[in-house]
Amino acid sequence: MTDYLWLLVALPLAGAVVNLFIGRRLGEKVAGWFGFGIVAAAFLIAFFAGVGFLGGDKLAETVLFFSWIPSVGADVAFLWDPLSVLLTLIVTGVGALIHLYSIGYMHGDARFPRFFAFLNLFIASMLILVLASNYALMFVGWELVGLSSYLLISFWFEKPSAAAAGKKAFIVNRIGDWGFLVALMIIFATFGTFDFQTIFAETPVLFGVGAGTITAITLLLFVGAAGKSAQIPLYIWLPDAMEGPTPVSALIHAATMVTAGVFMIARSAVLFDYAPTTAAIVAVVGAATALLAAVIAVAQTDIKKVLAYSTISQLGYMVLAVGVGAYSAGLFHLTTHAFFKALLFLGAGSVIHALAGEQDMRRMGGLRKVMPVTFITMGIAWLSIAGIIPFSGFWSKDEILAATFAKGGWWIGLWAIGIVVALITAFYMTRLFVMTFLGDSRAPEGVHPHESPATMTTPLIILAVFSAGIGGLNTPWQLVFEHYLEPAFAGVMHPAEAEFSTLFWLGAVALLVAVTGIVIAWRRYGRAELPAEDGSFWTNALGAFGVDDFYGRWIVAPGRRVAEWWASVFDPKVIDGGVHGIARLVTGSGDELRILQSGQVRWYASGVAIASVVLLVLFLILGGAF
Amino acid sequence: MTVTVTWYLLLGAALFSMGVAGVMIRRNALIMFMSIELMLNSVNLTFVAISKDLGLIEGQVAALFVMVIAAAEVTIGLAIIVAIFRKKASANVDELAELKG
Amino acid sequence: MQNVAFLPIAFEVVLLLGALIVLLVAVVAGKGRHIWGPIAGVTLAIASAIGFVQWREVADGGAGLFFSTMDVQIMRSPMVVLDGYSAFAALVLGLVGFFGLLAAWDLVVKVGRRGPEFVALVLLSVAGLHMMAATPNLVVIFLGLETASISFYVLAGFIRDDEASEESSLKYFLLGSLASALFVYGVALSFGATGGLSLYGANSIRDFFSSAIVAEPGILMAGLALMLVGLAFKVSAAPFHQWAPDVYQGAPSGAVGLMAAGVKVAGFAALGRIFVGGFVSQIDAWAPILAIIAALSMIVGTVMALVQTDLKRMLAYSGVAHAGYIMAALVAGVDGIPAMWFYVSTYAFMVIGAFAVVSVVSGPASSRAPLDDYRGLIKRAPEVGWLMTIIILGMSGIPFFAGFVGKLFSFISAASAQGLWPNGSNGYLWLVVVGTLTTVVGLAFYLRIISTMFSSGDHDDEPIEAGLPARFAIVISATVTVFFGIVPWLLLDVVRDALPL
Amino acid sequence: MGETITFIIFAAVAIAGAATMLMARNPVYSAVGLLSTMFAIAILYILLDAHLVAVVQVIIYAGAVMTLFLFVIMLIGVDRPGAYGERPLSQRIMTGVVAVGFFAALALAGRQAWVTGSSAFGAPDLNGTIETVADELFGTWTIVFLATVILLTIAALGTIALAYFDQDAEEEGAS
Amino acid sequence: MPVLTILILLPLVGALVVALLPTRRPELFHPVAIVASIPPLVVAGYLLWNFATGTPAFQFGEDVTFSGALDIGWRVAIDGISLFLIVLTALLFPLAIAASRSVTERVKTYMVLMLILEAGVLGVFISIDLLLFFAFFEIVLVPMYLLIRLWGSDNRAYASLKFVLFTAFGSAFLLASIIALAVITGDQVGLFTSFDFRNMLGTELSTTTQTWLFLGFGIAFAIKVPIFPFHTWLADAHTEAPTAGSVILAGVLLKMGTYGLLRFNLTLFPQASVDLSFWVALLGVIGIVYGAAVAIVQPDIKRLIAYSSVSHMGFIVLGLFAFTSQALQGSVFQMISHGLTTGALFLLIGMIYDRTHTRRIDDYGGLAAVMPVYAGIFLFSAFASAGLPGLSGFIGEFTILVGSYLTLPVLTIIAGSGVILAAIYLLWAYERVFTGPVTNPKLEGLADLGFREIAIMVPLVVLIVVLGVYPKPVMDRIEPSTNAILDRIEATTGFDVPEYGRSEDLPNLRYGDIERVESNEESGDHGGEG
Repeated sequence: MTDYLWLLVALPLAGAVVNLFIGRRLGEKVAGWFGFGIVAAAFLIAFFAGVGFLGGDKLAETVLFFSWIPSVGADVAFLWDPLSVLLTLIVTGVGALIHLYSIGYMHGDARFPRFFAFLNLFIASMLILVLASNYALMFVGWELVGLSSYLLISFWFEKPSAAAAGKKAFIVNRIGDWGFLVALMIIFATFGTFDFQTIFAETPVLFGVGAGTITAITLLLFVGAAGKSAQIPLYIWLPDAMEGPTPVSALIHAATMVTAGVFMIARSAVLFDYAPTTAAIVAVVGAATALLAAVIAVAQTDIKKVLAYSTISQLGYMVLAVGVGAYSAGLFHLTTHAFFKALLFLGAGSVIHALAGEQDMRRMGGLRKVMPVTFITMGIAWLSIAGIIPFSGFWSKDEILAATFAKGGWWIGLWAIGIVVALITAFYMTRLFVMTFLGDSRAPEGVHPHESPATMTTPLIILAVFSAGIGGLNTPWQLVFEHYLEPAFAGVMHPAEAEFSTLFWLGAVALLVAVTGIVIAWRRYGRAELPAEDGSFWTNALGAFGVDDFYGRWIVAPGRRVAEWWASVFDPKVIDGGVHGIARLVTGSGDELRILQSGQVRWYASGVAIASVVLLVLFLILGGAF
Repeated sequence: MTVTVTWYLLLGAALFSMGVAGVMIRRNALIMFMSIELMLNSVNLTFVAISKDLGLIEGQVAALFVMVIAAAEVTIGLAIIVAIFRKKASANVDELAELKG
Repeated sequence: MQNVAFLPIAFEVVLLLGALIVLLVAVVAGKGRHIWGPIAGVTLAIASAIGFVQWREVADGGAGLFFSTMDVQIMRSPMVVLDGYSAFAALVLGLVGFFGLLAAWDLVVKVGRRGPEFVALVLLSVAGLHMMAATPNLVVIFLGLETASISFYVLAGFIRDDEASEESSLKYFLLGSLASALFVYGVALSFGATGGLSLYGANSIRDFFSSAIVAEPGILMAGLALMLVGLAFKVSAAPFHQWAPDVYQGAPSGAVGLMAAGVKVAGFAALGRIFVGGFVSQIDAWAPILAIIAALSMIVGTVMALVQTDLKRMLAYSGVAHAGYIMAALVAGVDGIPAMWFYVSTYAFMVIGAFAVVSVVSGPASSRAPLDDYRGLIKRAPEVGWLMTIIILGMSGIPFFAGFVGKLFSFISAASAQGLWPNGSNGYLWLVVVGTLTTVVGLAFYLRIISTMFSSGDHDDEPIEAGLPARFAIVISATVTVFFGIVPWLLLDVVRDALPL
Repeated sequence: MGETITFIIFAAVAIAGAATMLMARNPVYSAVGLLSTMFAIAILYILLDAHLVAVVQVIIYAGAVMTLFLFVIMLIGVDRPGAYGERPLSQRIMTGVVAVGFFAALALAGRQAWVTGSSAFGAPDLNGTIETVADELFGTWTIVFLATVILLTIAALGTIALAYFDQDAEEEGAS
Repeated sequence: MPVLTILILLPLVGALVVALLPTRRPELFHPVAIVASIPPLVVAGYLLWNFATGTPAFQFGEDVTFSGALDIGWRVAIDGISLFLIVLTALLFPLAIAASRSVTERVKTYMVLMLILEAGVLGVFISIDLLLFFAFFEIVLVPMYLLIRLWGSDNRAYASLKFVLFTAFGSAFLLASIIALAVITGDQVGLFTSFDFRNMLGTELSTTTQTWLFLGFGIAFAIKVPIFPFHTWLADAHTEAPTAGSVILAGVLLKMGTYGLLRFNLTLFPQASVDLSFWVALLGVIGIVYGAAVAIVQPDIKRLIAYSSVSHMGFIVLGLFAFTSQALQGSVFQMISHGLTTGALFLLIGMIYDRTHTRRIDDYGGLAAVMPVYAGIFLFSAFASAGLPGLSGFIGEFTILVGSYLTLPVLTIIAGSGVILAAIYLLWAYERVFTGPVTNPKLEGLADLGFREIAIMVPLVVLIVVLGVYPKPVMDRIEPSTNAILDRIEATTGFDVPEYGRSEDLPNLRYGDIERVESNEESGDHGGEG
């Protein structure tokens, strides 16, 4: 089956090309369904090629296509192992659903085919990222997803804000990529190759735990991860990215791309194992991000912004997990999150669609009657993310917290943060849910909400099913998921295991916290008129604590000033100034000499005479007459 | 003390230098020209003195040739000066300085 | 035997006869009709042919010293030398005269009844120029120098109703005579020091150096210094250059090309003959000074040309710079002679062409050629404009044009010369660097000329008609520039044999 | 001894004449000064046994050249006040310095020669009589002698070209 | 068959043909010129096809010595480094000429100059005689000067002169150094001088001499590249030059500098190169950051791209002086890639300039809505230039960075930041020009790219993708040559080159050896080609 793996990338790429060039002629229908079909096909291929791993009897294999940059030993090759299979399935699966959804959502858009072209391009890039068998190729995917996210965020480029958001996303990602790039340099300088398996095999041979080189590599890798997965301090691009069409937010900025960082850390698990310092930093950053984002999310009024910050916060969880060393837990949360967050976004999209583009929750409400499907599916997602048993979110989040707690020592502090975040999450998600669906409609006049078409609701339903049920894959009773992933983490030391009783009351605490959050929020927003949300906390949180302005004032502006000075002073005044100075010197001396050229014969004669005397003297000196 | 060639050479040198000075200091084209003639004379003196010293007749022949050349120079020179005088009614070279720079 | 004895002086004889015939014909047939023009042309052609014959003769081993008579008793010192050096000089000077006359033809027509004098003067001056290269005797070199100079004084002042012309004539005359006097005084002193007037032959300067060690270098050095002054003046090398711009500007444009080219060729021929041919044993004394003069000329010439607004002055100053480049070749002694010949011969053609263009555009008798007159030349006279572009590129030392090759060879000579100063090890590399740098600065004004010709001016719609002779001269000049730029070794293989005896 | 005295006298005369030429405000005086210098030099030639040269010197220079000069001076006119005004002091000083420097350089150049120079005029006693010179001139130097033809032709032509005015030449020149 | 001679001759013949066209048929000039620029491309293809992989030896060599004593000759040959630069040149010129539709006055002159320029540039890349190299290196100035001076925009007089004087100033030292080296070499091989590259490789030089000569060569190439403090001519020249001029300048002429550094400085003066490598690389890195930073704030789109060239060339310089196999290959590859991407960008700018006659970024906005195809290609080129993986720009920069880190870690890490800056200036420029609402009424109703213009862009786009996805064939041909240079450096100096990725040792040839020399002894008949 792996012989056909190249199709995984080739198909979406082909879809992108076709839609880009002849999509207009194909027409909306064909283009849309074509785009969807392609991804669905990819999903099936991946499924059949990867199904063997479920039994655990299939071994990871590397599929080499061709040698890419020989001098650095970078090949175009896929590593086909449980980890890549999992991600491939998520990407293609969720991707396919979102393609389907987009057919309805983007209906009537002027550049409909181009949208699907970009979506396909993204799928291809993402698959390159997850399937790569070496860091170089991974970096390719890494950047290409950045490209497609740029294209999709600024899809409605007529909106300056959209264009700016896309640019911001790409540039901030590039900052992270720089870290990744430097990490690659060190990796090559250390191992002389980029191939995962070689590197992971040699690490234990060459280094002991805590080796400086590895720490450096992992830290830089994490800079990259922080960029992609929107961690402190590079998370600022994600909220703006909501300028893109909602399906994009769902697919790229919730389900798949943003989790690339987590995936990459998981991929490099061996390295991170040998760099406990980095791991700790990763965990701390993750926790901090989760907390900060959650707090900010509380005050947001734009439905998509809330989801954006909640995404950041959830990513924080995942990063915390991988930092702790609970890779499978992190990936599990990644999986569940992919479903319920995609669902949330699509639901939100459906709502926005219904309200003709209205995104402010304060003008929503009472939608449960008019759009039941959306209401129910989103309800499931809400409970899931809030961490209510038995929905998937509960299991994955709980596992992370448990792993953190189990590490003991100061890690307990991180666990506490996690719990707090859980509380806040429950709170703001409830806030969102209540404000949107319950109460009476606050919709502006003339807007008549309606349920979305089948192309949009179908994905909602499917995702809802998964969000509800998938948690069962990895309960403390049977860790199907973890066992499935085991071969991918061969040679990685297992995270500390807490015994069952601990797990139990940990889970209980988490559940309790979640419920508390829900109750508080419900009591606060469950009434007819909304509570006034002014006061320094609300405004600051709404403004994301002015982090953007901070960057603007202390990083961007000074940089601009330096560049301006170089461009307007150093180049023309200093360098060219010097050059012109020389030129003036030459011509100036010419003008001086002109004065000697007075036209006076006697003067010339004197010149000749004087020169002759000088020559006489010179000759006498050189001739040894003196 | 007997007169050695040295004396003649020194005299020649002196006259030549005075010629140089004349060219440098006089403003009248004619007198500048005279100074040049003076220089040529001192050259001849030098030639002859040396030919006497070394017993080589060539020196004197050379002197003769220099005279011939000087003569030719004079005719042309005076012709030029006269021609210019026709226009400017002056042999003052300082007034001939429109070509410069 | 007889013809061999005649051949060495044939060049001068033919030119003298030619001049006399011209005058005769002018008297007989009347000055109005220009039939004497072709006569002069033929004469010069024959002269160059003689140069060629001499070259072959030398190639067949006919080189040698020649005396006034075959009478053995009085064969004291040789008066004529026939060697590759003189033969090549004859060839070049003949051609220079020929094309110089072509370039000057418009002027000849303009001066009307005084045309015959002009032509005759040209012929005789060429003879004088060649004397400087074809004799071993210092006095005769002086004679030739004066012969040429005097006729050039006249040519410079040929336009009598133009005060500028008169002025340049007088300046040229006074300063030139001064330089001549200095030169001949140098001759006298070196005669005193070495007891020889002849460079080669019996009891010559060469013998003196080969036999005796110089007991009293002082007088010798003074002699060398003064001779150098005289010749440096003639080739307008700094700091003896100041006459050149004024004279070239004042003199009628038609004649300047000939004057500039001829005097450079002969001047350097004499310089090479005396210093390399005769006083080569003193090279340690004169080479460094030659280098200094060369460097000065390059710098002064370039910098001054940069600030000129008049094309004639610009070219004059560039001539100063070129004098420097050529002189750089001579610091290498005899190794530099081929480079000198290559440079000076190609430069002669370039300068003739350039001034031919000047006389076409600004008028043959003009004494001024403001650069603005050349705006839009490429439109007004495309052919002339493009040829001028080629010539200018040649002068500026752009590769694949003769000027570059000339510079290259002379730089190579300078670099390979064993200089004693500033330090012995690396030749005159400092001179080479000065040369290359001034070449770059020079680009600034050469390109200014070109871009002026290309940029559009006020009179673009008025085409300029170039007379046939002038155009021919320009074409030849450009052709030489390109041809020897692309296949330099054709000329290089020749000049390699054009060494002094 | 007498020779020495003669030399000194006429050397002095020559210098004085040159000085006159240099200083005199009136070009006529300058001409006369130069004339006397030339006579003095002629005498010195005789002291040097260069009789022919001496004669030629008198004939050509004193006879022809200086006459020409005087003629031209007269033609141009002597008295044009201001035309020969004094040079500013600075220039005179500069000139003096240069001239003296020139002389000094030459004197130094010849230093050894001046001192070690042969006590009296050296070996073969040379007599610049007509025949000796003629021998040389028409023997060794014949060609050169002939070559002067070119020079003289040029001189003639040049004078014509420059000074010979006729009506239509004027017109053409003016055209 | 003297292929390379033919390669040089073809454009000249073409120029002649164009020059001889009747003046009263102006409509012919442009098409004929385009046609005339195709044959060199064909020959280049022939070279590419018949180039023997896996050997560092020079190929297609010709050796005709003109003057024995001076040892000057028509010595041409190519190795893996020059091969692709030739192909690049032969490719860019037809495109540049085809893009010159907007030239309306003195068309004939323009086309003739372009073709002469092509011959000159090709000559630079094939010469292995130092004098020949210098001649070509210098002659290129003339047509370029005239192109800028006559067909440039407002400030052309200043820009063109600045261009010439800057470059020629460098060449002054280059010529002096070449002569000095030739004299020294001549002494050692018993000739008067020798300009033969192969002889020069064998010359024994003291370290001081090496250093001086290195600087002499170096400054010429540094100005051409341009390396940091010498870069100011570039902005003006690029900005004022006509479209084709900018394309050729950025695409090919700058490469003459890096090519010279690689071909001559590294091989002739290995010791000096090693001693000075850090400082040169430092200047390169300064150039990367400085150029990028200045590009960010340029109000003029052409200036912006010009400064981006400074930045990109900085990468090449860094790679050259890191002395690792990867970095060297990367540098050579980056030369080609930069030629393609920047060429594409300048072509595109030219196309829009023909429509709007403004280069000010502020005059634009929302163009993507008006000219979608144009916007797409522009964005593509921009990302290619920003080194997006999968496109050619990435391969070069990536290999350079990875390779340079082995020997110059700190500098390389700083250089990496250039990646960020590139994204900033390109995307910001794109944002301001193409996105947002259409503000400037002049932009409404602009025609999108026509068939001709798209046809011009397609080859570049395709090549950028192909080289980005499958660079191996190119790398395989570059590697032997670059490794041979490294081996030489290793052998002549104590420097030890990191072995990573160095392929198995190559056929044992002294660097500079020529395989398949087609030498014919009768002198002169080849001279005409110069």
